[in-house]
Amino acid sequence: MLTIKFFAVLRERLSSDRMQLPLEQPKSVSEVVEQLKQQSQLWHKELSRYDLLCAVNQEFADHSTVVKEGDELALFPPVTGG
Amino acid sequence: MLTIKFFAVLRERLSSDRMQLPLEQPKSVSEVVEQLKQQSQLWHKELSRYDLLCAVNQEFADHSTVVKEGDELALFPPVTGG
Amino acid sequence: MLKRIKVQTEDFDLEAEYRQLNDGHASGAVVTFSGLVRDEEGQLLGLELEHYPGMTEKALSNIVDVAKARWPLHAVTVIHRVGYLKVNEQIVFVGVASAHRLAAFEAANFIMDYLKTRAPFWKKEHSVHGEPSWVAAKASDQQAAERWQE
Amino acid sequence: MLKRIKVQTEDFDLEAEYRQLNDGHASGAVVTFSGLVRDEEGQLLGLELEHYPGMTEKALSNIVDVAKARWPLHAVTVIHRVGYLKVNEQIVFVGVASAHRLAAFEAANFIMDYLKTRAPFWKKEHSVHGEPSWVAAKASDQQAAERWQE
Repeated sequence: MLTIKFFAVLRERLSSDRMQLPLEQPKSVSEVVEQLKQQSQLWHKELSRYDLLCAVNQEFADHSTVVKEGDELALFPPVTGG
Repeated sequence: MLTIKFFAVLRERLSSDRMQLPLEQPKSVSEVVEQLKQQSQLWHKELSRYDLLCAVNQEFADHSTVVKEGDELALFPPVTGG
Repeated sequence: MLKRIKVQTEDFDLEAEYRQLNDGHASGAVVTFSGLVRDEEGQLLGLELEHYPGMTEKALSNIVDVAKARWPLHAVTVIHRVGYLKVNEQIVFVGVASAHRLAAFEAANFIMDYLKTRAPFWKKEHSVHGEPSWVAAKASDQQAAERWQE
Repeated sequence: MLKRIKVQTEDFDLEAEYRQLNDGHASGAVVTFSGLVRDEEGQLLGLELEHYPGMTEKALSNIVDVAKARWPLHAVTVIHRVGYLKVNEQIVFVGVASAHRLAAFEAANFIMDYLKTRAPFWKKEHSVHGEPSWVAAKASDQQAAERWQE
């Protein structure tokens, strides 16, 4: 399973803070995102934002980063702390 | 009279923290310094330091600044506060 | 180097943090930055701070390590509050102790710039009118962070 | 802008100064710099700080005015101690409050650079061996001040 976490406006709009996704083989983050977009028009819209950021296993990652079974993927908008 | 103040190492070496100098007409700071140098070999040596700074009426000034009757001239080495 | 990273709901105390930065030896130079919830002409009530538990402290710790590799530092403390913060409350603290004034200034400035763009925090504004809304990232924050890349 | 300049023998309290910088309104960003007498590997006992009474406060005030003209600042405090200061004691405090983080950092940094080269203070070191000696001005301080000239 791949654990996927959502934060901030994405978490709110998707009404989901985390989900589990079966992962038969390693995939890039963008492939995972494309798969998630198929869930509904809403998910398609929200996950299509140009500035979608991601972290893999709690480190910032690129959309080309490959995730595998047991990994934690997080999707979120640009950060605004400080 | 021109009031002249000395600070830090200059004050110590000249054994003087202030003096009064009769001033018949306005003079540049460097002219005043030249005059002071005539007092003794010690004064000549101490006032010949290349990095001698000055303030006129409590504002940083150049050696070309003109001082007149009633002014306060201060002579000192580079500052080292902070 | 002493490194202290805290992500907490509680407020922090500048004097206590300053004392800890100086603990043991006088570094010569201590720079602190405190970020507060700004009163936007009476329009803002407060901010909700969300973060990514697990990743947040790691991200802050990485940022401090980058600073440490770049400047000679004795001690660094980073505190970031989360949860609901009212106007005038403290949000973030960065404290840096070094033997060198410029190193302390630059490292604190750098840590704040990186924190703003590379630590998983998100702000939601609660104002006197309308629904709460998520704060948009600022291009100026991104530019501020980029100036440290040589 | 609130401007507070103090030249004093007494110590100062970071927390109290911080509170005064924030008094009335939250500026968003507060940067403080504290300079302490550094323990030079146990060789130094303390510093004697001489200044030019009458000129000193004026010079500090001028420096703050230059900063104010250059950055949007809400409040600035500068405190410089004089007299004999032992190792680990605080010498100087600069606090700047602004709506803008970068303005607060730059103004505090600028004020320290100018203070080091344009305020009439002189330090004399008392060490464990030998006669007390006057500290020589550093070329690096001069260079640090010059980088603000556009």
